[in-house]
Amino acid sequence: MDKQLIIRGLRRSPLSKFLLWILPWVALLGLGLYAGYLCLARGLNQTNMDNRFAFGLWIYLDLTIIALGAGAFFTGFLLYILKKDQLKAVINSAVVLGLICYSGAIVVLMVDVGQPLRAWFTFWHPNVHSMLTEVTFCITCYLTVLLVEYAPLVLRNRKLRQIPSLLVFEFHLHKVMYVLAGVGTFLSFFHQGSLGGLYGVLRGRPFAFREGIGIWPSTFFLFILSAIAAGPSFILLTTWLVSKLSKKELVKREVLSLLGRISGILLMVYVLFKTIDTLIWINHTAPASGFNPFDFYSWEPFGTWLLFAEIVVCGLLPAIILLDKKRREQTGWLVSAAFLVCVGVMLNRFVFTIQTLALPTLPFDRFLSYVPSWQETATFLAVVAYGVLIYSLSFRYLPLFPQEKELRQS
Amino acid sequence: MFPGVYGFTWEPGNLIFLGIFYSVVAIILGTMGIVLVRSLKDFQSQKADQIRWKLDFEDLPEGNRTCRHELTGEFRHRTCERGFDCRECPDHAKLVASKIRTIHPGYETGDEEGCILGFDMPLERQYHRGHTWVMTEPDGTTTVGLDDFGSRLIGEPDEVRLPAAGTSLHLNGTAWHFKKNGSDLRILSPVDGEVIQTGGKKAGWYLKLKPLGKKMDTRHLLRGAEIRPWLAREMERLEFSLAADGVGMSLADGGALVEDLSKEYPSLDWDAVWGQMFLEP
Amino acid sequence: MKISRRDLFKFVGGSAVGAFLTPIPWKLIDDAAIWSQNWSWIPRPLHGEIRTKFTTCTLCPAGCGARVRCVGDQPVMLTGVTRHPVSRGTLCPAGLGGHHLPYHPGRALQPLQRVQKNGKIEFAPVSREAVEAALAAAISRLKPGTPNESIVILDQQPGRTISRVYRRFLESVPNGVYVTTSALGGDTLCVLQEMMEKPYGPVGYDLENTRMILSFGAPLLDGWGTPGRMMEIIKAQGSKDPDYRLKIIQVETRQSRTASFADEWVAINPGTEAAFALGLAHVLIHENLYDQDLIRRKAIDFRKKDGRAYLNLVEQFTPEYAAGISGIAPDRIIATARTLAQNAPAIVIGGGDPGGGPLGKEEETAIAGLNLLLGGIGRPGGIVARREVPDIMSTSHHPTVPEMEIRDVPDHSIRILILDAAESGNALPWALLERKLVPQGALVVSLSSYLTGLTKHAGYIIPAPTYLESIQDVPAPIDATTASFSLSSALLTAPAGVTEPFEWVKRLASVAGVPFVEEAQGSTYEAQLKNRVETIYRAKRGTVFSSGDGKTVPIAEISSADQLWKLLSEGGCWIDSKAETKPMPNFSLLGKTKDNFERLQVAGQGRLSREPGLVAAFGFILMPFGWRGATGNGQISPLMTKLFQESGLRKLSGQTAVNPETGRAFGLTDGGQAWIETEKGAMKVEVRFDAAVMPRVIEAAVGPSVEAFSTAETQGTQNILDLCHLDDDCAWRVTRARVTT
Amino acid sequence: MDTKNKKQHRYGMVIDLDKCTGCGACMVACAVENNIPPATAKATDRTGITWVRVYKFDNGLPFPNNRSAYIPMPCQQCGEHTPCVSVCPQKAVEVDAASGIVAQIPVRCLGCRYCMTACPYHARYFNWWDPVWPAGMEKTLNPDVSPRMRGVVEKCNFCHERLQAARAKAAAEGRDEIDPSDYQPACVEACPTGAITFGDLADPNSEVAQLVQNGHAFRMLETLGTEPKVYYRSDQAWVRQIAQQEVQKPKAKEKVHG
Repeated sequence: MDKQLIIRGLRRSPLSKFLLWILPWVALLGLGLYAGYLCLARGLNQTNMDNRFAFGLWIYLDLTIIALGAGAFFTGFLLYILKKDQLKAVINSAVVLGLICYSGAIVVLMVDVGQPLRAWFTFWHPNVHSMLTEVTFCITCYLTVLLVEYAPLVLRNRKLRQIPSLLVFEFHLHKVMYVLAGVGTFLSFFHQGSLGGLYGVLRGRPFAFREGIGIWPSTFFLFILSAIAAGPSFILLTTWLVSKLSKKELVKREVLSLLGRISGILLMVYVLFKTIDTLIWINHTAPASGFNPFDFYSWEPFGTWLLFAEIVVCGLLPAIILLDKKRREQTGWLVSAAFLVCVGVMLNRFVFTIQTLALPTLPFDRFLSYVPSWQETATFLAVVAYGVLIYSLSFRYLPLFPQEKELRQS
Repeated sequence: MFPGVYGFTWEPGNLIFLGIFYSVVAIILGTMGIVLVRSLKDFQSQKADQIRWKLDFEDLPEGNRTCRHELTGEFRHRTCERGFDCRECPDHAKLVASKIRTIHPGYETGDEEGCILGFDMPLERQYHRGHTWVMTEPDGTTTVGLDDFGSRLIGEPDEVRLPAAGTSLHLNGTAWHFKKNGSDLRILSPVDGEVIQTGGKKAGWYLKLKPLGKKMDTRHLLRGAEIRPWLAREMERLEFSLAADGVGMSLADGGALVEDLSKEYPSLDWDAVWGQMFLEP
Repeated sequence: MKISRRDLFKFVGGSAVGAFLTPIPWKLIDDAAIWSQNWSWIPRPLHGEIRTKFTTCTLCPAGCGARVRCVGDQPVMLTGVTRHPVSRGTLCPAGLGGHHLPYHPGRALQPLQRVQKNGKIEFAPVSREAVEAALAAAISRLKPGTPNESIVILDQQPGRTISRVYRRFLESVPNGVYVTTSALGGDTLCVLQEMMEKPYGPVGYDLENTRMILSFGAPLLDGWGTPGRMMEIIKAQGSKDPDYRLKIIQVETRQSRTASFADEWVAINPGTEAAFALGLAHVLIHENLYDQDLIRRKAIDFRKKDGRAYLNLVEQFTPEYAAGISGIAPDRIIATARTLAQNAPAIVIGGGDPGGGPLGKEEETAIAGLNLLLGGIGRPGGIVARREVPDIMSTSHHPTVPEMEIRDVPDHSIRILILDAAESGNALPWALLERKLVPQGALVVSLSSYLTGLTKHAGYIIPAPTYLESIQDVPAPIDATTASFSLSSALLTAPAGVTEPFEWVKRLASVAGVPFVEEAQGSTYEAQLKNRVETIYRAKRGTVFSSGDGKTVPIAEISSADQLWKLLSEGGCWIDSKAETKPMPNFSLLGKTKDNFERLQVAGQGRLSREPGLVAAFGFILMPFGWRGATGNGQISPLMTKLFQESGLRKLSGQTAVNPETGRAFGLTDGGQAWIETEKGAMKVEVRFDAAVMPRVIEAAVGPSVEAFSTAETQGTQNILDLCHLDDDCAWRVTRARVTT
Repeated sequence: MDTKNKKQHRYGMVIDLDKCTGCGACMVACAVENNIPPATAKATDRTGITWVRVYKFDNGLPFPNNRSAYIPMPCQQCGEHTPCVSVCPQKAVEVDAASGIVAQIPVRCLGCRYCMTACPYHARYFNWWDPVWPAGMEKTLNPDVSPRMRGVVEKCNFCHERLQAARAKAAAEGRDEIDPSDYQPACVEACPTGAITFGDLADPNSEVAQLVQNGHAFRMLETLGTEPKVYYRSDQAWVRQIAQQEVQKPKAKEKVHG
């Protein structure tokens, strides 16, 4: 039965081995679901968040995985709108990653809010001035788009394909993919930006507050840039990782190089703007709020090293590596650089979500630390497990890498 | 969200935001609507098989889509774009009309009658790229069977699912199914036609068809001098497929293929090989 | 008709689609929305007629007026009563939550008996009769004339009608002793009276007219005396001419609220108040800044030939000498003495912290001596005499049982101890009471409603009605300059299982077969109270404040005793007219105790000097501190979590503070855990670094534990007082301690 | 209520830090008035609910020169760039145009806590637990305020129900405007030293407006431009200084505990 579900001509490990692989992840998912249940049934007192750390691990997770998931829309954009056909090799994988990231984020958000049953109020009484409204609307719409994008992939499963109605549906769905890719791009641009805006607009948090253009603070644009820079790197990294784990060649080497190059170019642009933005913040925005920007970095362990790590070590450095053709051709350099890019974007989101809240605003306030509770951590890990499971299942039963068969035969 | 709901205002920001949102929703819903309508239409007009072949054909590696005229050496390199349906192909029509038909250099006449490269491939039959043969009977019906190459690939099938009499088959649609070792194999229909009688392996043929229109159109089928180069290419493909699984053997000069290849090499991913060879990737 | 699976699917699918066209889904969404906004288990407030009632707070002896907002008859909010003559419109945070106390989860609702179950102490229900029988049997075993076998009632709010009932009861049983504790704000006054040759009558602080207060650790701004008085003064400070503003100097090791608010904080070495006070006396005398006329005329031991005169004592305490002990620079001692003299009338107040306990008699003698030196007694802005509340005691039978402070009760002498429910608001370590009990077979009965503090150690509990549940009288607070009297009304019905102490004493008397002489004053408690009100009415002194309209009328305008009763039971307050200045008797500056000179001399060296060898070995000095009314003895509203764990504004039991440098030197971490170890035991505490703490001192809160807000404290979390060293004079202010992680 | 033809009010406070003894009466009175439940045993100063919270701060000097003062922090009722209003995704935070009061609507709050991260004054509180009163104590709830539920944010609203009551009283007596003495929040009423003065900042004759003018008044984090309507005042320079000092420097290398 299992074999009938595997795409013809692809080699997948025996079912027993596969089950053994997913077992720990299922266990982790189960634990996370229990933790999530605790949080829903008993309330958020199960977490270690508090009035000061009102956002914790989960919001960090949301921001990070949505940034990493940006590869889905951006690859779609490059493939369907800019016709970078080479990216066909990774688009399916990108869509799955995107779906995992976004659906994971939304599930966690549902646990994260105190009254999930009232979540729809945002749609009913939207406050259009709130970045969170923008995020909510865009993420929900984009998740729908991602589901629609994922559907053809599922329908191409060997068994499902046998059903004529689904086959026809998939065929036509695939034909309109460029429309969805376009809508997805539009939505993603907005919510990646809004996620940045989420913190950039916080006038009361001078560490995060940024000036900007119109209603959008600079973080709006920087988050878009960093997300689309990191997205391809994340796809590169996952593809490489899956390839290593499955011991199979999945895409042609030049696709990885292309992803690296795209990432490198965008990252360079991002680093440039981020540097400008930081300088403006140091010299203008923060002093105008009445704060000495370097005071923010006087609380150990969050010193200026964090700024350096974020912009130079995980920004400029990988950008240079990725833009260097020679280095890019060496898988070691390429993958390390992609890894640094991902770490960079994670660090950036960490700085905005956690460091912002840890810093005191009131003069008599203290610098606060926060350690997530096991329930939070388990829910977090459950999203990871969920991702691994969805990806593993997709990899096993769906045509994630169109070039795999070809590469196997050559 | 709507006028009348608490919190709704007519201020521009609100209208722009909601306007964009409704547009996005409309686009998504509209697109999905279009997809649904198109799917429904195609499904009702029974284009599923056609679409399936179209998708399968697209999925075939480029090497598997070689034009018959490349096989015969008329082109150095040419890939079929039409799903092996030469009936509407202007180039094919032109080439046939010009009668400049170069014989493939590999063609040898030393074969026994009806035996090409060790396969029993009678020349009076016409062959489909999916390893079915077609023979027009004198009574105007058409017999369809699995060619020797195909038979040897499959060996003894576990199950044969033939269409009922009266079923309309379409070119490159599903003719019948084999089941073997848990794999489900779809055999492409080589022609358009209505099933009037079904046979089986023992009968030596599988289907008897009558044309859907006035006459059976077989322009797209391989014949005569095309068979040998095609078979040679098929052998290559087979070797290639097997090589991917680590079975290195040279079938081309090994003489005839054994009767049941899958029995010979049970450890191979036969499902994939069959998929490759019967054009269902 | 054959129904295939397909048909079934179609039906279900069709129904689902069809259902969407009906109002059902919208109704469900709507209901879900409403439910998500109003969970059924969220309590709904009572609704009903809003009424305003008035009463008097009995949670501590201050007797503040309270305006009670009621829904129907249910009190839902307490606020201060504007222009109330005692509390001046103020209620303290504890008082604001007083209406929650009847519902405290840790309340005892029936007589309980302390039992040991599986090695754990528990309180099990017991019949009231059984307790009475046990007590009667114990009373019958008391041998008259053996003072080491006494029956004691501990009354922390003396002067009430029930206090008189207790005394009369004790009169009729063998070896009855009526015992009180030191009251916040009253210690110095008590000692001062003891220093008089002849009884001077009650006195109070004329805070409103004073220009300066030198306070030795008294929490002037944090619940001291009648809190409203100090608060009213602070309120008016800003509008006063800066020269006439009240100046406060706080002499305290800890930076208490009062210390940080005061004009000056004199951070004195632990337990060295006597040295500082004697140092001040030295400067006052040497610079001739004292009331020489008064001292010459009235002070009997200022100069004596035997070399044991006050002057001889003070001579020794030069500023330099006092500085060496107290840690206060000589210049500062001199400056403080001068400021005191310049800012006459000034008051010097002792008393100490509610958790840290009384200063000790010798220290208080030194402090009271300063007041005498400054000549502030009997003068406006000083310590002035007030009259007693007119009482049947003074008019008819004066009880013969002695009134004694608990520290003066001989050790190991109490056979039966009855703890009244009323609180002084101060800490009282169980160890102190334990020391006074006979070593074997003492019987302790608590009348408290709450299983906390001392009650946890009682053998029996006969819970009395709590605040707002019974009518009680409230006499003048100890710091008052005029007598006052008000009533606390029964706004709520007491639960069935509780017993009014009056009724219980009556029953006990009958079971024990002793005559209950108080019957003459009324057979019910209310009749007794009415009797007292009538006495006040008959005295025709003073004025009556009525809470309803905020007006004050002379008592002469009140038509009858019943009318006065009505006014008082509606939250009114009787206030005595100002007493005439009484001629001051002669006094002894060294106090009347035996060996007073030597005792003061020793006290002047500081408390820790008594066992000097141990200081180095321990490293830390443990100083407990508390907040009046929340020292763990009484119950506080569950809502006080706002001030404790929810804001850290006040400290819970187990929270301590050390100086950051000391802390680091001893390897402690801010916010970390540590063990405090003393000769009495060890306790795990949380340590905070606070730059305001004196190096080498660990300040430990005598507060409620976290459990005290939500549960009965039967098991009793450990209390820092259990670790404190109890001095011979029953002070527990300073203890040598080791602090380790 | 039709507010169009009525005067625009800007209710605000001036808190005299020289009079605040840090007793906490305001916090208790507030909790009683607004039906804030007692905390569960696990609650801390970071998960509790105190619509007004009294903080202690000091001059940073070592013993014995250290001095402390207390500062009550209710919602500062920002007037401009109100950080919490613009961030709420579903209009659960609104500024009442007639009174200038920033109102939180708990029944519409979904508990996302974005407003809490936005508030620099940490004046917003989340219901981490179900509100639980000891058995019987729920009878003491204030009938004018609905208890909130788990999972929503709440904060000080200057005892809005008292404003409503004052308005109702004015309406019943045929007045257009409320009598200012009818509207005093619970904390103001409870403060034993009268440290908190409450009134209409828009009325130049009001006591609060006068106090703001009289010098030595300041607001917290004024440079953020949030225009709070809660002012503080102190005659002591160090108090004014520390309350305006932006970010406290970390003290040496103290280990930070949460």
